[in-house]
Amino acid sequence: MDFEFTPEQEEKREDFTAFCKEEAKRAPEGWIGGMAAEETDEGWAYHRSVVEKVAAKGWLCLPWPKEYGGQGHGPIEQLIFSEVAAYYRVPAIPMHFMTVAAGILMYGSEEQKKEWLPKMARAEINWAEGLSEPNAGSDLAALTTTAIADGDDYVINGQKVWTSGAHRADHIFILARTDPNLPRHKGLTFFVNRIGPGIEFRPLIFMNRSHLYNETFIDDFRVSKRNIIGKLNQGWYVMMAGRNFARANISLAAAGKRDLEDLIEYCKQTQEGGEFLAKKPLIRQRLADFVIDYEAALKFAYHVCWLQTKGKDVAAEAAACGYYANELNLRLANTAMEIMGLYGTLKGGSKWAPFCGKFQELSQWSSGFTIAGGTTEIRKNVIAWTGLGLPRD
Amino acid sequence: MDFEFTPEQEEKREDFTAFCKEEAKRAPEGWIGGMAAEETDEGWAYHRSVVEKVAAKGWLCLPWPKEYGGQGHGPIEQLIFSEVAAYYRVPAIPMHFMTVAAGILMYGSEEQKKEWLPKMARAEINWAEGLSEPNAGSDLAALTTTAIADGDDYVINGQKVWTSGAHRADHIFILARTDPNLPRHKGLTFFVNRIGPGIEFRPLIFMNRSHLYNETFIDDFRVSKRNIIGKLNQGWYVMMAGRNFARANISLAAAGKRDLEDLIEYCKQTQEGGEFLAKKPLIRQRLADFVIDYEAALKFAYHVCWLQTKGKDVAAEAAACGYYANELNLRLANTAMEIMGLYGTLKGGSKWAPFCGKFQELSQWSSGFTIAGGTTEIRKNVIAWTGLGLPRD
Amino acid sequence: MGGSMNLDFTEEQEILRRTARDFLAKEFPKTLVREMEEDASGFRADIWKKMAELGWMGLIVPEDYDGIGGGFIDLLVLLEETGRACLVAPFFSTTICTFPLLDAGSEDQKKIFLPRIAAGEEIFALALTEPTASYDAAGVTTKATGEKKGYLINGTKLFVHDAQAAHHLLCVARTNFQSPPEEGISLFFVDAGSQGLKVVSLPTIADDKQNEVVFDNVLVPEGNMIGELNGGWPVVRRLLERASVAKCAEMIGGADWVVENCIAYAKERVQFGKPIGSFGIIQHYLAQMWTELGHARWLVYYAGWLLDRGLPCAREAATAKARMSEVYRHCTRMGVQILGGIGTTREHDMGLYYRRARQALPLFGSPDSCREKLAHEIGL
Amino acid sequence: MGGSMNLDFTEEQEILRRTARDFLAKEFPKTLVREMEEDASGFRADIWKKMAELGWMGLIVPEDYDGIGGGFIDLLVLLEETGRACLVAPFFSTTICTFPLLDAGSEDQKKIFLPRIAAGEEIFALALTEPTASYDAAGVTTKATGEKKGYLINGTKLFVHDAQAAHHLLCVARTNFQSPPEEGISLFFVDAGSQGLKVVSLPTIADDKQNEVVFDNVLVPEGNMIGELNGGWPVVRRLLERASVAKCAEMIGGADWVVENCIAYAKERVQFGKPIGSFGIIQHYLAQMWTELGHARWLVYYAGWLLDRGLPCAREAATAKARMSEVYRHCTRMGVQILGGIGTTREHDMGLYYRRARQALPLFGSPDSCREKLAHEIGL
Repeated sequence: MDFEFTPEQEEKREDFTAFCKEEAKRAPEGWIGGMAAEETDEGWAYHRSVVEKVAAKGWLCLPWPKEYGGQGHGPIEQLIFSEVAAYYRVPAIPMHFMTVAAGILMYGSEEQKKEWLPKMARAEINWAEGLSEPNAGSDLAALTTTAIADGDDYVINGQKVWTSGAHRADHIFILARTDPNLPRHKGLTFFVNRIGPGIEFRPLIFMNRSHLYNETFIDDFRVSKRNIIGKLNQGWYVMMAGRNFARANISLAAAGKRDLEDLIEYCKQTQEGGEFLAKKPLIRQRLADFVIDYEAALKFAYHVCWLQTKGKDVAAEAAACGYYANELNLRLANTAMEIMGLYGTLKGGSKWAPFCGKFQELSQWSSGFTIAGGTTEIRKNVIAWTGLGLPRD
Repeated sequence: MDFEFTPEQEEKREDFTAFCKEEAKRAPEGWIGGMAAEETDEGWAYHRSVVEKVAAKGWLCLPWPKEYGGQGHGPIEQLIFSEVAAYYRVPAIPMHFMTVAAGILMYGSEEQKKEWLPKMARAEINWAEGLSEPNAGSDLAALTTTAIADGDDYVINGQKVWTSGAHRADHIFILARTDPNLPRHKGLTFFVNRIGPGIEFRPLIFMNRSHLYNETFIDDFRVSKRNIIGKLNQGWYVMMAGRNFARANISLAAAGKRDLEDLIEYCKQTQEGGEFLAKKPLIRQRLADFVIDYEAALKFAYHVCWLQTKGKDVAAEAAACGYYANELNLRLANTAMEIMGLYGTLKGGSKWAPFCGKFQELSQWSSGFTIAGGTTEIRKNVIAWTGLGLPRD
Repeated sequence: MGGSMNLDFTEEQEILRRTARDFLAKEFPKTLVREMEEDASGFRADIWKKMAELGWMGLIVPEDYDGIGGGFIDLLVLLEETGRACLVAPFFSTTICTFPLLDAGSEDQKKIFLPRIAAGEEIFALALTEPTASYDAAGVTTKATGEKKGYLINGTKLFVHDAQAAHHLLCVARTNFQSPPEEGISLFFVDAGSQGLKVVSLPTIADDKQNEVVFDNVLVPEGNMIGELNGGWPVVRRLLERASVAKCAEMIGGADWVVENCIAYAKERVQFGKPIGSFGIIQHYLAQMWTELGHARWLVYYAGWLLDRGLPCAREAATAKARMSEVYRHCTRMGVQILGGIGTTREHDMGLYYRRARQALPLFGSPDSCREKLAHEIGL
Repeated sequence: MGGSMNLDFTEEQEILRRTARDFLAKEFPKTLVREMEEDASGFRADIWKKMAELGWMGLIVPEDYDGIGGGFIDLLVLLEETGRACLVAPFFSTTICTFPLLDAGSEDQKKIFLPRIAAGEEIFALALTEPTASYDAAGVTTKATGEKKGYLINGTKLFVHDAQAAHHLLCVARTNFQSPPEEGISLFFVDAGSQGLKVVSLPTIADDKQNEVVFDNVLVPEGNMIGELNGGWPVVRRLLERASVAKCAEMIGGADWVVENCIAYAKERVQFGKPIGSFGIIQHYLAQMWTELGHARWLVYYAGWLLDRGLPCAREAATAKARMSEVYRHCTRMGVQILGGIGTTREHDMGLYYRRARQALPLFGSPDSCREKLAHEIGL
């Protein structure tokens, strides 16, 4: 057992760190991390400018084969990059990038890989996600959006929801039902396409007034058969490949760790009743417990990644990684607000708001992150079924 | 809304308190409460001597009609007595007394009430419980012990488990299947009888070495038809009447409150690193939080009892009362051990063990009390189904 | 005297509740709540007038001063309903400022203000907290210095609810820096139009109209002092006890809404071919929320009853506020979780409660500070 | 030098694990665990001998002293297995007392003791804690005073594991009361048969053979000092770091058993016509236990790796002990709950783990004290 990285990995980490530290300086005022990228024009411009630099350095696709624009590194290098970028809150990886890339890498045809991956590696695509529907959330396989063959195309009709970032996107991936007679998971197909006529978005405003999510109305949207990833009716597995990858995301814990460090700094510098918060035993205990939690979350993410390098199926581990970090971040945000007391509820825009109101924003965002992309409950189910072999009922 | 008791109730509370304070002085060394009554001869003798005095005062059956040996008081008076006795850890109420009494009062014939209740009021009966079976725990309705009519009797065969206190008991109540063709809950009958030939007990030793529970082997045990409480095949409802009553038991919270007060006293008198534990902010917070919890549990128990005085169905409230207090007591025991550090794990028998090792015993007992008589999970189900009207599946 | 235990609300209280619920459902729907969240004034004159007509602002004002003469439990009932409705109005602020007038106001002050409050013609805001962000006497550093013409007040108040809408501020100021803080504080009502007074709004998670209020040589006549010189803190302490229990009542109302709506949603929302309320996990979440709220509720009612009777309540108010704050926070967190995505949006009402629960937690005493107070009260 | 990340155990470690698991399954079944819980000696000579033959006591002893020369991770692997098996033996005690000998023992001492330890001929017990019940230097008040013939030790040690079986006690004593405690402590090995030494057993929740050890003018020769006069505390501190991480490994082994057996039980036990493992509640309980244990485990391995490399580990040892203690406690609590009644009895093995988890929690640092240490280490 060896926790030390290779000299090459350490070198890469230093490169990533130097880059991200520099880019972080350019962040708009009150920047709280990637979830703010889509919200404002300023945030979006920042995101795009960072992503273009990252793409130019080849860091978007470190572990891809070189023929598709990748660098031929291992998953560990990719993880280090995700960790560093998230820690510095640099919006370095486009939304849904990992999900789509994993689907194409695992299920795409050679032709599709050559068509899509280099463009993605160059950060030329901004994806919107067309998975959930009003009546297919946790139960995604209940989706009713249909795709019907018509010549060389499929014609898609239906409604999607939680289409995050759609208002900034130029492409969309859609999971649609291509065979209503097959069992629920088996009749779905995974489409990718440029957004065009037949797709309309309506903003779905988050509780903190942010615009990240949308509803998507799909009306006779035509997609060429060439743009089916994987086989017809194999869409569920293409989607799961991406989701499992996304679930192991170390960025949750890395971003939270940085937020914790901000809170620690606040406690060191803030007095209450003549005593620094950091000297109060109760607060010391709480902060130390979070330090432990983030240490555990990061170590566990490396463990998951290590298993991936060995080709192990990590569906359960990835689910554990994801729900643990999401629940942790939510707890951190709520505890930070509590420690900050009356100041903790102030929003940005006031000089009195610590960290421009970051923690109260996080307490709202995080309440969504324990839901989005697989609720805590669904992830625990995945662990129970896939990891522990418990019966599905 | 008025939280004040009537002058009569206050007077009764003073009587109960004076009595219990006095009786508490006679407790054997290291006495930790009612669960220890059956374990040793000394504990059993103490229990019996208290119970006889309580019976003589008429306090076992305060709310029963006078014709059956009761006092014609309300449920509030009964609750006050339970609270005071539990708080002083006086084993004043025989095990299963409330359960059987509730079943007989609600479902017994006039003849049965006259036969059984006065004897119970005089504390002449020590009950053993014949409900759970090895394959019918949380799913009690799965029980397979059979009772088959034979002349004026039923002949009972099967195996029971968790027969608490059986080795001190002279009577037993048994839920047995009298009609295997009816739906599961509907084919059960509730029998009461003196323990006799055909009943054998085997000790089932608790993890802390205590002998409270037993296995019971029933082999052609004959019970007269006269000893069926309620109608044939109505046993489930007779049993539930008792269980619901038992679930509202305030003694859980009252006993725990007293344990908390012991812990508080310990923290006031014990130094660690030159500082009294009670002055440490972390410990102050924990103790205060428990004070809040016990205050809430006691107030809620009175609320449940108040609803009962109005004739409301309190199945959900009683379940909430029970699981809340049981979980609370378990947390208290574990926290107390933690606060006591290395001393917390010492068992009685050493001069170094605080409170004769009470809290580590409680941490073991309490792990059983979140299971016995309805697990926390089953109680939450009852709340969901009965109280919130959620579908049973 | 001896009581007669009764854990029901009175018939009159039930009527008050029903009336309030109907009124708010009709006059203050959630669409209006959203509108008022964006509205800087935090105040709708027409609705305020109707609330006055219903007797709400006069609820705790004695009949001699044109009020209803209700008790504290009556107030709790009403606040449960305003909490359930997410009412945006300076009602809470005005009500808690009424207590010091009742407790310590001169007959003249009462005669001037109480009828006007009851009539909805006077809005009050409590200017107590400061950048020290504490509810202790030591946290008050704003000073009022005696001059010929009255008192000159200087200092900065922070987290002042409804100052933007108030006719008068109830300002808590230090009048003696030599004595311990508890013995050197006085109360003043300050005309909101006074020279030197500056009000700057503070955006918050709950959009609940907090403000920074700067007193820059604000002159107030001597007659504006409420109660005795340097005798203000005991009055504030009693105000805070009542405010914290009153805030709990708002939280009960909000939490009731959350639990009820989650149950309803769990019965309707179908996933995996069944209502999600048939899944054990959702059942246990809801059973726990219901149980925790059911327990916390009685801590609040008990504290309210003590206040109603004028009995000491420091311990019980701290107990109620510590627990109810955490239960409300947890209920809303689980509420969002049970609803899933839709609960995180501005299109659903759940977020209103989620945000308010987080706002209510530190107000009038955080759980930590309440537990510490309780620890002190029980002699730890 | 540069590493090469690898989160697997080595082939040799996997063999060590399998061998240990097989050996313990065969030689130390749970029936024997129960027997040994009632046995005052805490010690079975025949099994101890076989353990020595397997090289366990010599695992961390260098080859020059007839040991195996294994590293700290090797030890963790073995302790996971002893923890899983609930081994009752003075193995942990002897092993942690081996560290000071390695760190600070003279060549003579090493030559005498290490081969005997490796051969299973020497049982050691750590006499560190006292009625002060703390792991700080200030908690050590037992004094050793220099005399002509050696040192006279006086004081009471408490919570001393395995003193009843030990040939020697490793006694931590104050040799200078003028200096700060960290600079006035020395280590002695004390013959268990010494005059003036009294050992009284302390019954515990885990039946883990703790003792009160009274030193009443116990004379030890000067040559029995390990390391420098007054230089003992840094040695003890390093011992404690390793002991706390080692204790975590035992807990991992126990928790693994609990999770595995609960999963197996959940698949077999039928209630309401289905295996209870098909109910969402049970699934979520188990998923959470598995996740928490999975996370805590890596804190322990990381700390173990630092110790293996001889790197500073104060922060990481505290991190691991704080978290693993709580995870084990929670796992065993849920383990009993999932099993229901049978899990609370002496007939089922779950209770063995439930009791051990509660015993392990305060040993070598409670979660609170570990978090406080961590807070200190990160500059709070």
